Amino acid sequence: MSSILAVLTGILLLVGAGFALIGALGVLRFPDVYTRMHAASKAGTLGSGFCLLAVAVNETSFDVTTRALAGVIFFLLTAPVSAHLLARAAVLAGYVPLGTGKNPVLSSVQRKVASPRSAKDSARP
Amino acid sequence: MAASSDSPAVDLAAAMITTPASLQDWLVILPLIVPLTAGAILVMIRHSTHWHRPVAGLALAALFLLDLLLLRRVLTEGPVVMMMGSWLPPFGIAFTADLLGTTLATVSAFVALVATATAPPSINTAERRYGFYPFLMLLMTGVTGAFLTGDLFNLYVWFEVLLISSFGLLVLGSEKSQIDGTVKYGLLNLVATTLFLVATGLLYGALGTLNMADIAIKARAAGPDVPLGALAALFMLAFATKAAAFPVNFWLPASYHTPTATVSALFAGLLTKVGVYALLKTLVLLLGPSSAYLGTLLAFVAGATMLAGALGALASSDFRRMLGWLVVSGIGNMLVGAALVTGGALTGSIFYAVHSMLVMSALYLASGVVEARAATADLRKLGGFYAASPLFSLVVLALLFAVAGLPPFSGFWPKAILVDAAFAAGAPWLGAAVLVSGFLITLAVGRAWLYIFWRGGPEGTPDGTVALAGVRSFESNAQAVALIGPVVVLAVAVAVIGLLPAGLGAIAEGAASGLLDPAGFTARVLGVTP
Amino acid sequence: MTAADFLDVAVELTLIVLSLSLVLVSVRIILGPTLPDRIVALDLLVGVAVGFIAAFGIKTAAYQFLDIALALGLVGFLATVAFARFVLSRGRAGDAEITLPDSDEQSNLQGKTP
Amino acid sequence: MPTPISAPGWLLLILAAPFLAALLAPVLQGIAGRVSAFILALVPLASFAALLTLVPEVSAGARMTIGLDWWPAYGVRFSVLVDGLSLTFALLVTGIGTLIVLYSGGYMKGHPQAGRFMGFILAFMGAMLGLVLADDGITLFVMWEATSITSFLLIGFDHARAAARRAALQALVITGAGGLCLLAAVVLIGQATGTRTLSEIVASGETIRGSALYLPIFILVLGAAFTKSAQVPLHVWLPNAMEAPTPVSAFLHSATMVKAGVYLLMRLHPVLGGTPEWTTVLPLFGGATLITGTIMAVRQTDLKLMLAQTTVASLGLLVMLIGVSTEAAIVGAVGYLLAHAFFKGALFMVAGTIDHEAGTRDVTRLGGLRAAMPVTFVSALVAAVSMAGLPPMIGFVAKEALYLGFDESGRTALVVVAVAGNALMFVIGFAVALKPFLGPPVKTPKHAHEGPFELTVGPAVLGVVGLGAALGLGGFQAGLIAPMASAVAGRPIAPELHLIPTYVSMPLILSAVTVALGIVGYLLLSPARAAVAGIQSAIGWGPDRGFDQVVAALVAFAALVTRIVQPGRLELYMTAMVAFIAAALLIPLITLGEMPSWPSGDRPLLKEAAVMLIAVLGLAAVVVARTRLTAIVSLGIQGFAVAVLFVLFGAPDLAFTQFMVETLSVVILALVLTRLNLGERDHRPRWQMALDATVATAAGLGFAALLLKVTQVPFDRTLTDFYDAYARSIAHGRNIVNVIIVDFRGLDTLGEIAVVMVAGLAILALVRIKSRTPILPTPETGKRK
Amino acid sequence: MIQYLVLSAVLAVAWSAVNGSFSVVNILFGFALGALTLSLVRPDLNLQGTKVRPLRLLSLIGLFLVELIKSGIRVAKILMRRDLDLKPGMVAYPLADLRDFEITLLANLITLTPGTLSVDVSDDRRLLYVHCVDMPDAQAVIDDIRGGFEKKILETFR
Amino acid sequence: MNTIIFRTISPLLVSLMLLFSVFITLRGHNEPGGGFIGGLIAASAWALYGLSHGVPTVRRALRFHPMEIAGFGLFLAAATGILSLLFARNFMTGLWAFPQILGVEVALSTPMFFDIGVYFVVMGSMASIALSLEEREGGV
Amino acid sequence: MEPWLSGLVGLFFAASLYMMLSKKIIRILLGVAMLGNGVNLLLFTAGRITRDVPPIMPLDAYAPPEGAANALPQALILTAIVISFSFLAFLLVLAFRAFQDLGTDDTDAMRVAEPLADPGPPRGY
Ligand code: NA
Ligand code: NA
Repeated sequence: MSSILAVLTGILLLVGAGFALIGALGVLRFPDVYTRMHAASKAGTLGSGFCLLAVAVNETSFDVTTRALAGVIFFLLTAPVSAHLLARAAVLAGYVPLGTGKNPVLSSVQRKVASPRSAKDSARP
Repeated sequence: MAASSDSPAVDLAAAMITTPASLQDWLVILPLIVPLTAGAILVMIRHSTHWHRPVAGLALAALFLLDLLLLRRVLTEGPVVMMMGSWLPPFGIAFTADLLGTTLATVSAFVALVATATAPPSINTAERRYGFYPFLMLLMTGVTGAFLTGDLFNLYVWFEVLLISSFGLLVLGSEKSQIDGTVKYGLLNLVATTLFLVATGLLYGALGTLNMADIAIKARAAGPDVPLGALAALFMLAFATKAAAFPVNFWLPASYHTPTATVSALFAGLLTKVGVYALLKTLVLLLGPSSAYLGTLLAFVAGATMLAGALGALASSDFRRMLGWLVVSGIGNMLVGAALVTGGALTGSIFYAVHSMLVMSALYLASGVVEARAATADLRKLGGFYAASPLFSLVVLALLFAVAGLPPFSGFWPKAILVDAAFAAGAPWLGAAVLVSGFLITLAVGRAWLYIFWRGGPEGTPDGTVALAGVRSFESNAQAVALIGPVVVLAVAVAVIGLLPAGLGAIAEGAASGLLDPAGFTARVLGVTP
Repeated sequence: MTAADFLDVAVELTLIVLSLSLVLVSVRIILGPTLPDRIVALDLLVGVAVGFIAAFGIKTAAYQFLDIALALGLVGFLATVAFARFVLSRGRAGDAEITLPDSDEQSNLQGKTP
Repeated sequence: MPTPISAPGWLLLILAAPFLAALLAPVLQGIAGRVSAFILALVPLASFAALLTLVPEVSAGARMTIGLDWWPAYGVRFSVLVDGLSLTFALLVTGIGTLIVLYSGGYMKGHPQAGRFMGFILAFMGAMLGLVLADDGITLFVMWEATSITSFLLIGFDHARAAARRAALQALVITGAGGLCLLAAVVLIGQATGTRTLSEIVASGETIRGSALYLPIFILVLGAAFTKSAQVPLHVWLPNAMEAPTPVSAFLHSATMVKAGVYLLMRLHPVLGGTPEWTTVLPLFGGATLITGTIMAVRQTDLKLMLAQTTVASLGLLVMLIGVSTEAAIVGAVGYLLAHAFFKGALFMVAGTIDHEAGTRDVTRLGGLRAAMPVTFVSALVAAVSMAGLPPMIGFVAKEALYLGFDESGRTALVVVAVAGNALMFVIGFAVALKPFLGPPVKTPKHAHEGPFELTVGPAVLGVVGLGAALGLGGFQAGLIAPMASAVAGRPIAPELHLIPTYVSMPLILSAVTVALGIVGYLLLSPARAAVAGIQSAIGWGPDRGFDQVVAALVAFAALVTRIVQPGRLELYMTAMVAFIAAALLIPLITLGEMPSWPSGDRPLLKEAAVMLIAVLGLAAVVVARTRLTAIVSLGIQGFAVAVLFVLFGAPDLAFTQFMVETLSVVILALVLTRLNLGERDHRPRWQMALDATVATAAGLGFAALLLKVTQVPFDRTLTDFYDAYARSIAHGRNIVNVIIVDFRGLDTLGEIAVVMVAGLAILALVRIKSRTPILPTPETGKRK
Repeated sequence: MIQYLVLSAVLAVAWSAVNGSFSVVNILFGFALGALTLSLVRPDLNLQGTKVRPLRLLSLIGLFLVELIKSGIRVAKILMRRDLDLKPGMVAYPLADLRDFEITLLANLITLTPGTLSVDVSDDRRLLYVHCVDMPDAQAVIDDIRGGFEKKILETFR
Repeated sequence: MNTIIFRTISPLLVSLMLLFSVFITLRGHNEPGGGFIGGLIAASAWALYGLSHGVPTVRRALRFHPMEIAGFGLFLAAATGILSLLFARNFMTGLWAFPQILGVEVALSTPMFFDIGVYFVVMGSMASIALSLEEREGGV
Repeated sequence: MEPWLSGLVGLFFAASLYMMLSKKIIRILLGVAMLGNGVNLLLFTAGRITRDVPPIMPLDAYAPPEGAANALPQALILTAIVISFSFLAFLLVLAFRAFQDLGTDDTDAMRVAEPLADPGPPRGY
């Protein structure tokens, strides 16, 4: 049993490391900030998630397992939020995604910029 | 939460002090607790600004009283020690009230009490709400902690407490010049405390201890492979900067004139002296033999500081900025003790430190009076104060002469002792520097007093006439008392010390011998002699 | 090769790969070229660091490090959120010459700082 | 020299009395008005009377001391010494002081600050009395400086006038500098002789003269004496001090303060005098001062200035005499000092009375006052006769004595100078005493009357004293001159002075020459004045202007130095600071042989190397970032690397904290920096980059070397072992780091959270408190179209 | 109120999970703490009328995990290409009538699955702007979402 | 940053972070963590809340001004030290009690309350800093 | 390991001090932040380095595991981190405020407290 778990742990770790490397390569190789965001938000989450899963699997003590799983969930909760906010901010700030220069979708998002500030965005709900 | 009651049996006495502690023993730590707790309470009730003054005043009065009681005890019994958390030395943090620290703490408390006892009218509600009194309390916490702790890293912590509190006080009001001054003050002081921290960490790495008494012993027993010389140099640079010694005094003339007079008065009284104290403590008491090679350099620094300060004062076009330079010049006198490391020199330096705390605070407060009535500190725009308030003018003159070292005010005793000590130690040029800086300061303060007080009015007032238009009268008698009262009280102290120096002299001498001979200190803290 | 050996090798390999990833991500932070590029890379740095800590925990059997990973999972994204806000309030100031808009239509957006 | 006996205790009271009276004076003036002067005059009068009772004993050769411990551990006593020298001076101070207090009462009548003035005068008197009576060197210094301070207040009394302020400051600066010389001298004498007590110093024989410290002590004593006693070229403050109200001039600048320097020379003559240095330097400066003073006196038309310049001259004469150092010269000096006090005090008061009553002191605008002011005229005449050295006044006796002194010394040059100087003093004396009174009446600004009693009593009494001293020379000689001369000489002297010369001696011939020259001079006064004025304006420079130039140069120098050491630029401050750090690290390491040995030991594992590489990359990223914005974002790399390093080396708490702090730092940075213009490229000139890099690298090297050295020292684990042992067993915690933080070293944490709280509060203040100036537009919006 | 208690219970579970102890005391303490922390933010919890079908939730999670790994591999594949010839683009995904909570969940799931990234939601909550890393065909992306996550979400929470 | 996504998820995250901060604080004596880190996490939670819902909302949720909370924390920390005076021990001597609550032994100690004081100080100060800056900058 | 870390510490100090020599206050503050990290590493190294094992006792032990790291420097660094972070935060806000009030982040242009055009003291009396 423990040796199966050990092997599983090792595999999970390697998968996680692989995803992390993919994310790193993606961030390095992708052509613009939005495509890099894809690599970061996904591969980062997967990489750290699998490593945490490896911890959960490897450890026989209950508290560590539950905590590691909690960690995975924490990542899943937060990662998309930051990705979304950053992407949105970049679009609104005027960073034009590659290949979408004349894209009507983009301009409809960006139109918000042209509108008065208070309507566009306010931290005060 | 996983802690449990079922611990293995241990011999408590091997780790902890098991004898009960009386209130008398708490006297060492109470001066720290009182302002700290008061500061915390003030922050808790930060919106009830009307409570701030009474609470702070009460705390300062209590602090002064406690310091006095502690001083009495130290005078009769020698250093008083309390181990924090009851852990045995050198494992726990030792609070060690020796004569030097206790004296300076007491004078600090006195200065703070006097400077802020009457409501500083410059402190408005907004500044109270944003922390004048909490900053003050924490400043006093830092000062007291620095003077009383017997642990090097703990000293660093209190340094930071007083530094951040001083930042707070410095920016209250948020005038442009304050912001500018704080930038320079903040960064340069940060570098200095960082150096202090680095030196402390390295000293720990070399000797394996942080307790000052333990360091004093281990440093004297250390082999030649321990780089104590370089560490001493690092400590010297750190504390010389904190003390605003030339040529690392930049921050002081850049900032001390910017906040309200009350704050400047507190700074002038307290901050640089903590640096001098730490310098004396580390270089003389802790690292004594290892730092001896720095003596000549320190002597040059001391002399240069006196002269640079005096020249700066002479070159100042602004009363407040001149006072900053006078503080610097005084630091030079306080460094003579660290440079010469003789009983006489240390006595003179310690005496000078007390004198400087009183007189510089008084002068900054006086500058506040001038500014309150003339709305400027520009020597060109001032005038007519002697005609308007002769007694106040004479008090200020006495204070200025005290700075210059003219008798019969407090400043001449330490100068005389320092000159004596310098000649005796074969450094006549250092004695000459004391005298020459005294001469230059006489010229500088004489000129300033001429402009501000004797001259009939601002520059351009026709000769022989008095134009009182530039000197507003006080808004009320209460304001007059609030502004002038503290100046007078401090001036009285200055005069009393000048006329009756023996008491302070004996204390300074005792403190000096305590620095020179660590045996008594280490014996009291650790029960061992080096 | 026992399972334990495999795990040891896997852990070491993981740590090396993750170290390499950290270096690569750092390179992107340095290269930029735009502010969001750097922020994205920083965000990923946190993720990879968490993986690193988890793998290290397995190696040393010291799970004290796990809490750090948890905290980073929960709090680390805040840095990115703050930077996003920063981008939003600054516009493309500083990056304008790097990322010229594709069309004239958007030129009015250039350097528009709220 | 006899050992001192105990002096009566009331001497200390006498010293305190003037100061107490000074404090009371303003109050008393308010209550009693004009009468207050009479009441206050009782203080010096009583002192004078009391001191007189000591004369018999002292003239019999006794020396008395008494004192209080002041700072015993430092060997300071507040002590007095009564011998012939100090007693005579004390009598002068109190005696003339009595007259001056009275005179002041009349002179300042109706002045709104009359009480303050009386206070200053009395305080000055107290200081002067203390100066001459002090036995302890420090006490002497204190009193010496006290006279400087009180005279500063007196000279600048008429403070609204710039000339008065300048004169006061000048006097303060010059005499204050002298005071510092005195302090140094006292200290050095103390080190040479082992005592700072004057009575013991004076009895120390050849100790000082044989000491290596003689020359510095000699120079310092001269520095003190010459500034106070107005020797050329430090004399300028004295004529300028005539800005003070006349009672001040009469008191300070004739009888008392200016004599303090002479007193010091006389006091120390037994142990410093007689050396080649002494007999060369003193006559040289004294002679120059005598000639300068008299010539400058001729130049003046203001009565007070004429007198002031002759005072300078007289001081020069006294210094010459002391410099000659023979018994005869000392007797001459003592005699002349007393005579001068009487006639010069009287003449100053006369000048003041004329000014007060006629409204001017300009001798060219005065004349024919003898009818209106008969008492004053007679007093002036009597004083002038004494000043001119004519019988039957004490001035004559004194002049004979001093000519004898010069003649005996065999130094012809001194004789010539003395005669010339005395002749000119003859001229000035009569010019002051005769010109305003004789001739046809001249219209003066005020209609002249005889002055009130307070103004006339002083000159009259001094005239009578001058006459009485000459007529009763025997008693005067035995009571004052002999004991004083003995004290100055350091051995008993029995002078033989005569009012009526017993034979035609050299001094008598010199006197005749003096009188002849004087009469010629008096007749030629106006053309001579014009000539001196012409020469003076041709030279165009004098020490007085020199003073201004020195002050201006000092201020300019100070400004220059200050600009260099305090340029107001943070960048320069920082550069200096970092350079000092590098020096503080590297120099001791190198010079003290504390350099680390070449490192050996384990190499980092691959992952450790990778993390360290990331840290270095992160540092490089920040350093080379072209814009601040890039630098900010790159900052996180090295922070994370450090956190991971903490993970690798068993410090989870640190890593945890570091990660959290990095995150929150980013949040604060992002919130704070929104408005700053961060996109702009940073330019440092090449040379500056090189300089900055050099000092920074040097400092970095220093830190690395010192750290390495420290790690090569065997480590003492005592503390760590203790914490390891008791963290759980007593403090119930498994995480030792946390146990240290909350228990073993909890106090650190208490301070630390205090820092956190204050930082929060300070930041709140920074964000919230509005500056009174409007917020500036951001550069972005300002610059971009 | 029910939602509030349920959420508190979720937090209690989270508390117990991180503590590694599901003892009664610990769960109760966690529940109390959870309720307390929730009470602080309660006015902004927008959960009215939400109900959950647990089995559907499991199915949603399963779909998510599969999608996650699938698209992770897709990104890897893209990266393996030598020339990186990408056709990135943006689509405006027309949302069904979803509540805020559901929109958020959908957007986050889209973001977590590689290839797509939720950029913004239109103010009228009708459009979800999605950035695609490689989008030869916009309609395919829309269909994908409509038939996948959105459907599952509707099933789970309605 | 007024987006539906952010606004919806943020309160949940805030609760979770606060919960987690308490966890980290309480276990600090035995595992990595403690009042400082816990306080930082809590402050992050409030900062997050401020970013998503605006500062006034946070101030309402906090009820007290964060600096007042910080002041309370410092007071609490100092008070735990002063408590030893009542037991005639030196300042800051650790005092321990192990009461049974629902059959479970709970360790109560002055160091624990000291750490809680640290938690409040750090949370209060850092939250105050973040909120005042967010407020100053206005909403974006 | 210590020599390597000493070198790294040296680099940290050199880089941060170089930054602090800039005229731009933001770069100075970045230097301050890095300096704090350098100092922490220095304290850490000075207290000697051990790999992997934290100074935390296992549940069943009353002493830390063999080869555990030295706890004291960690505690000191923790205090130092907190303090330096507080100062950094203050200085950052100060920089912000300085920029607002003084209109610059160039320290050379901050000449309010020590004005460039100081006329010097009055002449005359
Ligand atoms: Na993230
Ligand atoms: Na830091």
